[in-house]
Amino acid sequence: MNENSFQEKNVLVVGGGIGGITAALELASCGVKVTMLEEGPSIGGRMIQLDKTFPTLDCATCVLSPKMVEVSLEKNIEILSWSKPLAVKKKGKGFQVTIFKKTRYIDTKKCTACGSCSTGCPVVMKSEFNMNTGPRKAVYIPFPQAIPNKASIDKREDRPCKAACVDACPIHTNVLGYLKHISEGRFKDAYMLIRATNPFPSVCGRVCYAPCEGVCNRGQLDDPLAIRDLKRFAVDQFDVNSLEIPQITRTEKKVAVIGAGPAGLSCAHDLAIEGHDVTVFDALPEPGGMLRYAIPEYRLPKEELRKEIGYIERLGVRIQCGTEIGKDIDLATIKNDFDAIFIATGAPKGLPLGVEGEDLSGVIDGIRFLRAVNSGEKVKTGKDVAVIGGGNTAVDCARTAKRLGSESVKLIYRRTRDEMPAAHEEIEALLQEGIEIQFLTTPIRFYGEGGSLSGMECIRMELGEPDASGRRRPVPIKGPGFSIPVDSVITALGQATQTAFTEAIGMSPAKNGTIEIDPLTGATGIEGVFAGGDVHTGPAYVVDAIAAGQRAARSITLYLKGEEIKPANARKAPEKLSETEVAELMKRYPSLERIPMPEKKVEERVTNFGEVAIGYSPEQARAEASRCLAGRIEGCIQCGECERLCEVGAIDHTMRDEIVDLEFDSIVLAPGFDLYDPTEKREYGYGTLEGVITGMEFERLSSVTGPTGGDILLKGKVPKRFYFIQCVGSRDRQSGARYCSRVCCMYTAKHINIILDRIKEPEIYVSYIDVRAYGKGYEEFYKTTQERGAIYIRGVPGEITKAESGLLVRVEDMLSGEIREIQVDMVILATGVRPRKGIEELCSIMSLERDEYGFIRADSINPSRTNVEGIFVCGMGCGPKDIPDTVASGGEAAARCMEYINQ
Amino acid sequence: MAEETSKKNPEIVGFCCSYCTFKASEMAGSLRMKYPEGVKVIEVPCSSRVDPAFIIKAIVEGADGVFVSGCHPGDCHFIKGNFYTRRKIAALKEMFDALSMKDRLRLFWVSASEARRFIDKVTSFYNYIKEKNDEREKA
Amino acid sequence: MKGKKLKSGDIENALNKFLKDGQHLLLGFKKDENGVSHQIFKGSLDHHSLVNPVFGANAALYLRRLFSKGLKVMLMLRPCEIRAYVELHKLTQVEREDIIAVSIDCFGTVSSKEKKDDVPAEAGKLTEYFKDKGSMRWACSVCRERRGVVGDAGVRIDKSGNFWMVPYTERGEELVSGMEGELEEIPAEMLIPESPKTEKFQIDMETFNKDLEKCIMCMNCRDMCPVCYCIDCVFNGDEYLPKGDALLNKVFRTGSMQMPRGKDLFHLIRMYHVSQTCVGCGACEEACPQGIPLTKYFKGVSERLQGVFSYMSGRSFDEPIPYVTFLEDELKDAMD
Amino acid sequence: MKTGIFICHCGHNIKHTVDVKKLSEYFKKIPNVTVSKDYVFVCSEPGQDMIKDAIEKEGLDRVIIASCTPSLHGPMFKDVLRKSNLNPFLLRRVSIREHCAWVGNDVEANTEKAKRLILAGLYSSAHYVPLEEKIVDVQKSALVVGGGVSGLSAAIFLSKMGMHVYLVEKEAALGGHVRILKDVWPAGRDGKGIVEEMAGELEKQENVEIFTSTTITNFEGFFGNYEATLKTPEGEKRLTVGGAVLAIGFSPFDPGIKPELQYGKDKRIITTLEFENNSDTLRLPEKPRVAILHCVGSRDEQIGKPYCSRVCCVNALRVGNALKDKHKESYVESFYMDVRAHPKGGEEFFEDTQEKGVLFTRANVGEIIPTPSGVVIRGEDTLFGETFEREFDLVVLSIGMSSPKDCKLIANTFKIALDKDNFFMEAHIKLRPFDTAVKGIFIAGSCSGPKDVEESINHGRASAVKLFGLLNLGYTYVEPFISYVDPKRCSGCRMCEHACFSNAIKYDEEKRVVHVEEAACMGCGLCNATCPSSAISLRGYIDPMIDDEISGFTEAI
Repeated sequence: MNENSFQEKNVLVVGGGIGGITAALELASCGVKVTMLEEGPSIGGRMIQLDKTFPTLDCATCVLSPKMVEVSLEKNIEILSWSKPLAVKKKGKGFQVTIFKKTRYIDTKKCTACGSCSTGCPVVMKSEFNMNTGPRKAVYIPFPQAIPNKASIDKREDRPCKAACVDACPIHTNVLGYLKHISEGRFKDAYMLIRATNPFPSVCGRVCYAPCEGVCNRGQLDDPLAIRDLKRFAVDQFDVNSLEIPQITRTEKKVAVIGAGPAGLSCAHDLAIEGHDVTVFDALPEPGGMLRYAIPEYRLPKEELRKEIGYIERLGVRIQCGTEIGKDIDLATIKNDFDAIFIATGAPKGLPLGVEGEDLSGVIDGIRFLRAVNSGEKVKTGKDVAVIGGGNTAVDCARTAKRLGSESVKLIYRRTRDEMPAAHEEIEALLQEGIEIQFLTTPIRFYGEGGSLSGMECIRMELGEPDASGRRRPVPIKGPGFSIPVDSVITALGQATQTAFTEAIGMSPAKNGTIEIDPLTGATGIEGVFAGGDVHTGPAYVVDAIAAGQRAARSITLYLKGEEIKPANARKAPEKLSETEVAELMKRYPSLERIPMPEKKVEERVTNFGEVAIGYSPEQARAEASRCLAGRIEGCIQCGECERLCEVGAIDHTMRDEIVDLEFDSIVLAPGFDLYDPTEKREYGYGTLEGVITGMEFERLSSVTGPTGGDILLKGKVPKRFYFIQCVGSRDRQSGARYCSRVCCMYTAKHINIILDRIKEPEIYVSYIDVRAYGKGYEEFYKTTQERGAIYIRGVPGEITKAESGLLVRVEDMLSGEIREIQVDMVILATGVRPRKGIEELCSIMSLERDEYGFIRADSINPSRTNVEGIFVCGMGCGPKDIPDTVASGGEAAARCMEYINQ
Repeated sequence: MAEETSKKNPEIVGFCCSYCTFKASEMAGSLRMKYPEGVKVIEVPCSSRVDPAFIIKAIVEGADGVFVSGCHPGDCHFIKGNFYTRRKIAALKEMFDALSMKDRLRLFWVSASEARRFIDKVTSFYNYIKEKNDEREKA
Repeated sequence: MKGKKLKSGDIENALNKFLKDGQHLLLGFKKDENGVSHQIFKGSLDHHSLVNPVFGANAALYLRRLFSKGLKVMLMLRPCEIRAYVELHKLTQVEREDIIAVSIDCFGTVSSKEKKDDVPAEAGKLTEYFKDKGSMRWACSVCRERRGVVGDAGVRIDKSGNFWMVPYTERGEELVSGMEGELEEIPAEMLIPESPKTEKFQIDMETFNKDLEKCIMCMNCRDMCPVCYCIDCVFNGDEYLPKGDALLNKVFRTGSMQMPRGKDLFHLIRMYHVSQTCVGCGACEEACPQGIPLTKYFKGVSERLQGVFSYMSGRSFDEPIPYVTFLEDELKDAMD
Repeated sequence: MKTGIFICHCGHNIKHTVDVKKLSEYFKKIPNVTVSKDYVFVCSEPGQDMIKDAIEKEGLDRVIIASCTPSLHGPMFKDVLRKSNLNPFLLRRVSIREHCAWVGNDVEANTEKAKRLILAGLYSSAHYVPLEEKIVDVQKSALVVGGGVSGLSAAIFLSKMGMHVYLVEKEAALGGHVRILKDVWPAGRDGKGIVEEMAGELEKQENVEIFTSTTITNFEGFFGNYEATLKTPEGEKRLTVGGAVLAIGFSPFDPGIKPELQYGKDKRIITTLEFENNSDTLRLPEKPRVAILHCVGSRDEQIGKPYCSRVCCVNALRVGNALKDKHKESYVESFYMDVRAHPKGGEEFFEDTQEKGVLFTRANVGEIIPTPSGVVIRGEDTLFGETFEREFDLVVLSIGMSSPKDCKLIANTFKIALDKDNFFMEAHIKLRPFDTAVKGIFIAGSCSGPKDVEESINHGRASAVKLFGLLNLGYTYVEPFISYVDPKRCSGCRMCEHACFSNAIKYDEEKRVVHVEEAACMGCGLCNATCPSSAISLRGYIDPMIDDEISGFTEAI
């Protein structure tokens, strides 16, 4: 066996269409090493976009995809996708080529083309593969048979903002993602995206303290986004009960969750999805914890909460209410019966004020008060009510009392407005509802006769040195107190945990009653026992509790798998924009005001417990959401959803474009072609009249991989009447092309046959000048097309206008001489061939001559030879060709190239 | 044999040529088109590889239906294979007809891009067989 | 169609002339006290008979892998035997060279199973015999071609009982030319008429299964079939019969089960294999110890399958067997 | 037997609708299954490692991967086996994604289906055997039939690439039809020059033998080692070649077939070719009136030439041009159906010709009546729908291309197919326009349908490079999925041989059995399905494999 003398030779093939593929395969079969440059994500060129091919009507995919696979398997061919030549230098007989490799931001070694990244991506773009007639995601695989079959991320520019919102959110909700969805009207997608990391969207959409808004980078320009209200909007568009249950593979592991508050339920939710068998215990008659019993109806309708919990139950979680641990069941027994435990009993106990007369009837602690109201008990408050405290609970109590019909409600707070921990907008609402706040005041005694309250004695305070919490400590002012007549007092000075029951399994809570855990994993000192939420932190926010629950769930799953319990990788802290960045962005994005959340009028709301916030209208929501800076850019917004979904960690946003220098002995060019853009032909109304499309668009429309899955549809209906116009942008001086494009006559005939095969009794007209069916079997194909009923009209239409039904085509039939007016549903323009965009650049870097139309110049006796020795051209690069001719010229180019490198 | 299977859902065995129909079935999958689970396909290089004996075996072993599918006549990757297939299957059909079970064998041409056609073909076949079986159930 | 009218003895003379050359053989029938049987004559005729009223086996069976080295063999057999020979030739199992196949008008036969001594071996009498008593084999009663019109030449009998020798091929003409008399147009009406068209065979699997209950897979049917020519039949191997470990496998997963029965497969697949070449002679049924009506199925099915390609087994040397050829533009309705 | 089954979740893709855990558990219990695992991404690096060390630790001899469709990741998994020193052909892929998880919603049903699919894979893989790519030696020599531009291009390329080339031309001189063209459009050079330049280039090569006035009497053998017999003026010559390029061109249409054209009866009626040859010797008046008829012998069903001859419109334009250049005052009228000036620059040429004053009339020519004063043409103008009658001094028939005279002969000699118009038939009209059903035999130029000069040159080299690719190593790999014969079983009935359309099966008169010419077999398996005793089998798809695959589905075993 003799040796292959060409192993050392390298040839560059530019273009991955059928021409390039043919050339590359021939060269490879001769033993040459081939590097194939493809500008796009996949080889296949124009041909793979076709539905069928003339005249045999066999499908393009059938005939081409085996070839593409051949290329990918051929050891002598290396495909460089997303690549193009930047510069070419003659080097001896060969060339040195500088190649630009656009990055995919995907580790192709890891990517398995499973496609989960695309499903989650919130950025919807136009699919080039479908001639922009259909959508694709920013991270995508252009079509199922793509070679290389790897995803790539379409990242055009860096995100203008720092996405501080996501970092600030304890559960890292994909804020920019769902804002993008909302701004483009994909409300359900928005909801699903929120749902992906949050089992209580409807809760957080209402009562979250929204740390995201605090850090929102847009806030540095004008106002922060109304992130919470937009979440609320998304939630309102979707009914949780219609949510379907994912496929869950059971693990047969049993987990007990103690406390059915946000922490406990979130944990249960995640564990259930992991397939564990979860039971939740709660002392109270209904699940939901503080969400259920502390937050008043007018802020969070109970129905919403029930739905969310309902879904968690549908996941298979058993919730056992009215069961107090330590009383009804002993924790030790639970520890025996279950494989793991999560303790999230929260901080259910109101703190006493610790002053005289607190035991008088008429004095009640806020938590108990709210619980009573939320449990629907008949609660009586007096005429004059004083609420002691400055937190959200206090505010809730006050507003609730007002709604219960008390004439005067006062808030008594020992510091000033600035130190009030309650949410700003809550305080606003409070004041609007006519509740007065008495600052720098503290009760020192409650008094009354017959055991029932009649008034309280207070003293004035002033602010002293800051305390541990950083707030200035109030100190009493010397001097006489004063008294306020009240007939009921509600104290809301904070809450405490109840953790005595944990001693049953030998846990020792801290002095303040909280449980010590590893904050990153939720692990307690005892194996298999985890805790989190208020029971660890003391009273805090819903979303923190959810986060705690999720952390624990993750750890518990690891624990049950017997793996090491390590925390999820930490996220960076929220970043601010620098001054210069802000200034820069101000220029790009003119200031837009935040759209306020519509609310009920005061007089309407104070009389009942109906929800106050009404919610955005779709228009308002889209407008507000589109203020998000991230959403303003083209392409990938780097929201990180794909990273979350990719299970092999193939996504890598740190990748960068590359520029490499390679040496080749010869170059074969197969740059392919573009199609004439008929917009300039006003008379045909392309782009203005609906139903006027180009041949290539029709090709996608009829292809099974196309936007309609192969159904020929116009506005969702099946068109019946078609008009084809040939020689659009060919044989036409004005459009700058005197030449004949050689394929339009036949692909029109092909389209006609496709229609005849798929649509019953269609009406088909064709305008032509000469029908150029020159190839093998073409003439016969053209004849059958006519016989099958297509009406060929010699003559070019004057204009196309809107008709009462569809479109009106005016054309002079040159054979009969008469002017005809024909009504159709769809007009297909057989657009001609144009040199590929960027061919000038290609030619200039290779100093190639081009002909008057811009095609690469080659002579007819040495068809693939260019003016540069060693550079050969094939396919449409040097002028219009049909597929067989392109294949032939591809082979010819390969042969010439072999001759050249063999000299 | 058939008697047993008639109680449960139909079992359809399909022979698909790897160049056209199997490709179509792949695409049907990647486009998430749905067809009954009872349909299972065997990949053969060319429909002409299908020995009628296979079909008889499948039927005798309890398949409720068998289909053979390849490239459209003239498009055969091996140039002429499917013309022979057409003859063989036509003959076998005649034999099945004589034994009154013609409707349990089908032959169709599906090219690689015709995922939808593939779905339509197998689904209608499946449903047809199902009807037949249910009728037999009643009787 | 032209042929030679034969006077009594002509055939014998001709054949004897043929046999004189020691290298020449004749495969035909011999009639003696124990009845008629297949016989290979060398040198000269002896008790030769043109008619064999009893069917035991198809003589073509003996021709398989017969590649006559330089010697001439003449076949003087029933049409069904000659047709089987023609098929075997297409299958390269017999050499065409040096074989002269002569088919003789057939009056139908009696099954060897119910062989009776009173069966006459004379052309004329047989017709009578079948008319009043004697039962004709079912296969013969529905025979597609009982006229001696296949092969190189044929022996025909006209209404008035005269024998005719009719050539169909060059080889046949050669033979006939060596005989007395002049070629003349043969009468349109002959004693054995063209067989009436039998109606399309139609049956159902229930009956099929019932009929085959008795089958014991002795495979005699296959062994005696003249066109079942394979040296090593697939059913000799275990290809189509249940395999041990596979069987255990199944039991492992699905518990106790009835042993799969190979016979449905055996008969159906054999039915397909011989579908284009079966001449419907009924040798299989003759061979079946269980008396299963195999002819019904094999003849019935094969006639239908041959019909699909308007092919008839053994009709001509030049028709290729349908499965090894095709027309680009045919069988439009085969596709569903 | 030790089989390892690896079931892929493909992230959620499969896991979502198939209970993969249940499957892997199920198969643990099946006899002959040594390993049964499920994994999130079997194709990922850790997935591959899992397979590797299962093979090494457990000594697997079969690997079944139930995941995406075989055409995906196929080569990669094969490599995994190779790396673990297990023959890659002992790998079985089962598609439970495209053919199960993605096409059904019901988890239970899908899981059952997946189970059956994997079972089928398990059973059929039991019959797998290690396979190797075969290497077959081939002659590094080629036969090129036809000395036209196609043939010449092919010969030049092959010889330059160091192959031994035999060029056979039935005429005395090389160059085919191009040789007689006055000026070849669009090159603007005379044909003689072009072909002689090419012939010269060819003759420079030392490894070339050119046989003119020679025909081919016999061609047999199989790919890589064909035996050709030539009838040369010096007598018979036998050669061995690896393959052949057939470029026998076309025959000009003979207008005599259409008597109404009066061709041959009147010397004022000539063909484009004749015009080319003796345009100077033509005696024409000062202001000649010339008619040019398009589509003579093309697009004409009555005479069985329904196809378009692709070049005659341009030829007609050339005639028109030539006349206008020679006789400014001439009246030249072209009668056409469609003007198919499709080649590069053709349209411009058409426009320029019109500008030069050549009239183009879309017409059906009815009759041609030679009269002393001139040739009268009667016909109907199909644009204005009126009949006309005009007198001309010269009528030029733009004749089409017909299939080469000896196409049938050559087709039989090389055992290749003809299309309905008696041109050679390509394996695939689009992607394999040079291949034939017979390996190593390629067709180029107008013999597979009308072509112009440029296209013919393209074809010449393009087909030659394909042949070169097959032969240049002196050996070729034959992939293992081809047929083989078990001589003990073969009854020598030759059914397979008759059926095989790539002539890969040969009959041995002595042993009376057939054998497979491995280099020629394409691996379709038709023979296997045709043989009643399965004496011939297609490697990788032998009967037991498929039989047991069926049984896996039907659960009969």
